[in-house]
This record gives sequence, C-alpha cells and structure tokens, in this order.
Amino acid sequence: MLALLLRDLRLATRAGGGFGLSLAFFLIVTVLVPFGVGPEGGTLSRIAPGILWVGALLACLLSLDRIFALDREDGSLDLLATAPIPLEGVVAVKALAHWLTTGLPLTLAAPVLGVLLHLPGPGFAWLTLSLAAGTPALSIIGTFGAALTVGLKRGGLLLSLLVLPLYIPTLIFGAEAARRGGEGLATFTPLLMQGGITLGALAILPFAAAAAIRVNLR
Amino acid sequence: MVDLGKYAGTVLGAYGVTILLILGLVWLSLRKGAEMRRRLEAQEKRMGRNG
Amino acid sequence: MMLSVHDLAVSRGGIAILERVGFVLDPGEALVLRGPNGIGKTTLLRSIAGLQPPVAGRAELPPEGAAYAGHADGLKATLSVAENLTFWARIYGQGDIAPALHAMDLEGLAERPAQNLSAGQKRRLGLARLLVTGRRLWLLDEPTVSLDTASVALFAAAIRAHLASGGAALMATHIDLGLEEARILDLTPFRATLPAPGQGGGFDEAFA
Amino acid sequence: MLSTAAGTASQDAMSIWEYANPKKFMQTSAWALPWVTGLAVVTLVTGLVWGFFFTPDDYRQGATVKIIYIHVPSAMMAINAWAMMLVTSMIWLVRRHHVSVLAAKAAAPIGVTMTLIALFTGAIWGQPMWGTWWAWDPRLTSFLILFLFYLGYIALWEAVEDPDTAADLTSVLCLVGSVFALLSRYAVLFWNQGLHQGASLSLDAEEHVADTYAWPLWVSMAGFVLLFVTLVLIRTRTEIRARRLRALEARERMA
Repeated sequence: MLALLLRDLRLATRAGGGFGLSLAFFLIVTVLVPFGVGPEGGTLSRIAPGILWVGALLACLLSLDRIFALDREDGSLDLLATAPIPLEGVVAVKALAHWLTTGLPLTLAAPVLGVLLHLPGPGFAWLTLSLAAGTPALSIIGTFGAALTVGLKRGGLLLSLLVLPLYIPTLIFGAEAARRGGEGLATFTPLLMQGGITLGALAILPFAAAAAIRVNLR
Repeated sequence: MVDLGKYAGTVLGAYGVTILLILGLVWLSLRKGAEMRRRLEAQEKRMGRNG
Repeated sequence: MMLSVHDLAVSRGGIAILERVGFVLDPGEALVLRGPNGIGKTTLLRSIAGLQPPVAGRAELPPEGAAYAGHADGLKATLSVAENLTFWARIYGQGDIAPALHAMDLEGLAERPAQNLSAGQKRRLGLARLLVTGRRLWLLDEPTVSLDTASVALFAAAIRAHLASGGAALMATHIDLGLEEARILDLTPFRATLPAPGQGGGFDEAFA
Repeated sequence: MLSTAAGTASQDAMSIWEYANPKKFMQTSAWALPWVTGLAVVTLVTGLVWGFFFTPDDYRQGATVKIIYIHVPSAMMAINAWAMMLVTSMIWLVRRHHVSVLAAKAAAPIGVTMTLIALFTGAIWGQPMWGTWWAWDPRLTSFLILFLFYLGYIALWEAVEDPDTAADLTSVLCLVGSVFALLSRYAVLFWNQGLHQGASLSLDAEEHVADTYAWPLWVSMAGFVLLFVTLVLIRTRTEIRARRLRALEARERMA
C-alpha cells in the first residue's frame, strides 16, 4: 500500500506527471475572475470565497482522469487487481495520492490567491480550513467517477458530467463555511456537515469504486 | 372557453410546454419501439426461427 | 496440485466462447495453451486469474494466488527499471530484486528509465516482474511477444528454473519456446457450441 | 440465477421473479399495455380537463393556480422515477434480473422529461408570482440538480458499449447518486436559508390545497403515474427487443 502511494507520488512529480497543472489552472481562473466581474474591491471581496472554492473544485476535476486511465493503458491496473492487496485499498491509496498532489497544494495556494480577490481578513483561516476538510471528499468522489469511466476511450468529458453533480454538497457547505467565516458568522454547522460528507465518502466510495473497476476490467 | 384573465399567457404557456414535452417523449418512445420491433422481426426472419 | 480447472466455461461480450475446459497442473509442470486467434486464450487466462467471472465451472488456485502477466507489462515510463521492479516486489511483499535483474539480464539497465528501453527489454522487465512476485503459479499471456531468439532462450531458462524450484506455469503462446517438457493443450475442441435458446449460461442467452 | 432462499419463501419468490424473465415480461406487458394505456389517457385527460376548465381561480394567484395540475404531478413523478430506478438498479445488482435494469434505463428519459416539465412550469408560474423566471428557491434548485443526475446516468448508459457492463456501472452510479442527491437536497435547503433568512419563496398553494383543487389534483397525479407506467412498459419492451436483437446478431456472427 505504502509502495503504491510512493509510486503514485513519484509519478506525479516526475516530468509529464501533471503535478502543478492544477495549481496553474487554479491561478489562471482566479486571475480571470476580476477581468470578468470588474476590479471593484467590494464585489471581489464578497464573491472571493465562492470563486476560490469553485476554482479549486474545477482544478481538482482537471486531474481526475489520470487516476486510473494511465494504469489501465499500461496494464498496471490488471496487475494491481490480481495483486495480493485489496482493490478497495488501491482505490483509497489512489485517492490519497490524488489529494496529496492536488487537493493539498490547492488548499495551501488558496489563501495566497485570496489576496488577489480581497478576501476579508478572517476569511483566510476559514477558507483554508474548509478546503482542508472538503478537498479530500473531492478527491475520493472524483476517484469513484474515474473508476466508473476507466473502461472508456474518451471518458474525460463524461467523467466531468458524472462527478460535478456529486460535488454539489461539498461545494455548498465548503463555500458557505468560508463565506460565513469571512463575515464573522458561526461556521460550525457547514464545517461539521462537510466533515461528515468527507468521512462518509471515505467510508463508502472505495467499495463502490472498486466494484466499478472490477466491472470495467472484465 | 374558460376565462383565464390576465394570466392566460402564463397558464396556456405552462400547459403548452407540458403537452409538447409529453407528446415529444411519447412520439420518441413509439418511434424507437416501432423501429426496434421492425429490426428484430427482420433479424428473426433472417435467422429462420421464431422465439 | 498447483492449479486444477474443472468444467470451466468463459464468455466474451456476453457469449460463451469456451466450455468444459478442464486440466490439472502439478508443481514443476508447464502447460501451453494453443489455438487459433480469437479462440479465447486471453479470456481463459483472465478468468483463471480472477479478472472476470467464469460462466460455469471453477478454477482452484493455490491459496496465495497466482502471478498474472498480460499483454501489457504494467511499466511506468518515467520510473527506472529498478524502481519499477522494486514497486512490484513490495506490492507482493518481497524484498530483493537483484536475482530477477540477473535472470533477465537487466543489471546493466537498472537505472535506466523504462521509456528508454527497447520493446524486447521492456518485455524482459515485465517478465522479471514475475520473478519478484514470489508466486509459484504463473499465468502468462503471450509472454514472448517482441522477444528476440536470445531473449526467448533467456525466458525459457527462467521458466525452467521456476519449474525446477517447484513452480508451475500456464502460458498462451504461438511461438515454440524450446521447452520440450511443456505439455500442450489445444483449445479448439473446447470451442463453445451454440446452446439451444434459453439454455446457455451466458447473460445474453436469456434474450436469444 | 435465483439466490437460494429456503422452503416456501423461495417458492413465493419464484412467482414474483418469474416476471423478471424477459420472455414472460414481454407476454405479460403485451397483455397489460392496452389497458394501462387506456386508463392513463382517460385519467390524464379527466384530471387535466377538470383542473383546467372546471376549477375556480384562486383569490390570490388567479388563474395561475391551474398550473398546479401539471406542476405538482410532474415534480412528484420526477422524484418517483428516480426512486423507481434506484429500486430496479438494486434488484439488478442483487439478483441479476435483466428486465429490472432495462426498466431503469427505460425510466430515465421519462424522469428527465418530468423534471423538465416541473422546471419549466415552475419558471412560468414563478414569473407572475415572484416577478422573475428563475429564483434559486430550494425546491427549484433541487430539481435542477436532479436533472443533472439524470443527465449523468443517461450519458453513462450511452457511453458504455457492453450492455451488462453498462448495467452494472449505471446501477452503482444510481446508488451513489441517490445518496448525493439527498445530500444536495439538504445542502440546498441550508444554503438558501443562509442567503435569505426566513424569506421562503415556495408556493403556498402546494402546502394548503383546498378541496376544490384537491380532487382534480389527485386525478391528475394518478394520470401522471399511469402515463409513467405506460411509457416505462413501452420503453422497457423496446430495450428488451434491442437486447434480443443484439444477442441474435452475436449468435449469427458466431454460427
């Protein structure tokens, strides 16, 4: 298991691994928003938590189809499925690797980009916290979507269509927590809900994803 | 004809959209059903048995 | 007994293609599956490896399972030969990759990224992976594709050593490996006949 | 294919699951279809004509109250169609009955249409009532999300070549999607409350329906249910034929 995690991290950080692409995408989206809505600080400050959450979500989406597609192409997935480790574990480790190479950097980058969007002072901590609690859910839900579409030749677009609706609750609670935090309101409920979604997804989706992979490998 | 007052457009629009959508769905379902039936019958005929 | 297959039927795309396949493989034995293209060698191997459920019958494997090698080698282009091999060794809970590198004559290439290997070298690395699995039963699908004569001999030697140490191998291949001791199983007689409508086990039979 | 239950229980089960056999289903549905269709047409026409022509205007909402006879039943069927897909998907996953999962596939486009009707009539109704075509009312938003879930489910069916693989994958998606659709429903409630404290935009008429409006509404709802059943039967029959055609073609290729 640890070997698989280390291999995936190593692959992601080597040339062509796509590490940093999501971050660059996140940066560009954030930079584009003021061009779209105007440079007025009050407007930006009000929409900043939501924009940063949507941006992080889309950046996360970008790298999902790599989770299994590459392993499928080179035959590793067949070999992993016959290896003496449970496929559910493989899925969980893959989701963890995706989070470490995507969700975690996005979480750390979000406060920096928050400066560009005039995120209100108290909002920084809450934005980071809500992203830290929510991005694992994005990774594991995305891994499930990737497992569903692993057998398809051009599954990228379908993957987005399947995964985005599943992201809605995480996005709502995450952005709400960040927004309330920025306005100095109570953030306990949305954060709790979000933590619940993350834990629930972690508990259930590896099994669903493993089942989908087995179906796709037959 | 029933008097719908100032909301005539609203009510008729809602009913119109609904009827259009349902008729469209029914038409598509029937057309696809007929086509599949035709193709299957042709195939069964070609393979020379009924089942 | 290493592998026993009883009355196995396998399907591809919902249609049974092989049926009543049965054989026993003992330690030290190698069995080569033969048959024309499309007869279902790959499907049979994948079914035995547990990648797809058989339509009927069963295959009994050793409790620790088998090492399966398919058409693709499962190599990561940006990882070196040693990194690729170490990964699989750790997945199978094995330690040392040196003997495998030696057996497949890859010692000089250990630090080279897999993307810079020739097709034959990649294949040899894929076969070296079998050596680090520590599994006694090997299921090999076309193991000698893109190997030159010398490499085929190398591979045959690795199989022999594996058999000598009490292992067994089930292979699908067209090429003569020069393994005189290997038994040969022609799959042509097991080709599935069309069952009467509604009688077969394949899922689509319910509709035909 | 039947799981092994003991004694009489399995005997009883047999009698139900018999209809899951494609051939048996085709026979039974061929017999039932004209009756269900006739009943659906009669009920639907009765309910809508009654509602449209023979109910008084609401003192507050005027004639727009008549939209209730299509808005509420279609919204109900939009959810019920998904619920039916969830049940039939689970039956497929557990018992491997092909008809079950094909019925789920057949129901999805009907569910989409119902969701669209609910959304369109909601928007058209909302225009004079709220002064805007679209409000991010929790209820309307939930249906928009449901629409997205339907789209994903149908797209997955379309994308996967092998029918049994597609059946398995869509069923898993339906299961997981149901959980997340429910979560979205609560998330949306929470989110909208967060935006408009206390100011509910939902339609009062939906909660308190006077008797004058209730009876045609019941009939109309029954009509929509029957319409759904009719269309599911027709479409499932088509799907079974498509599956049989596929099987025959494969058989021909092999022979």
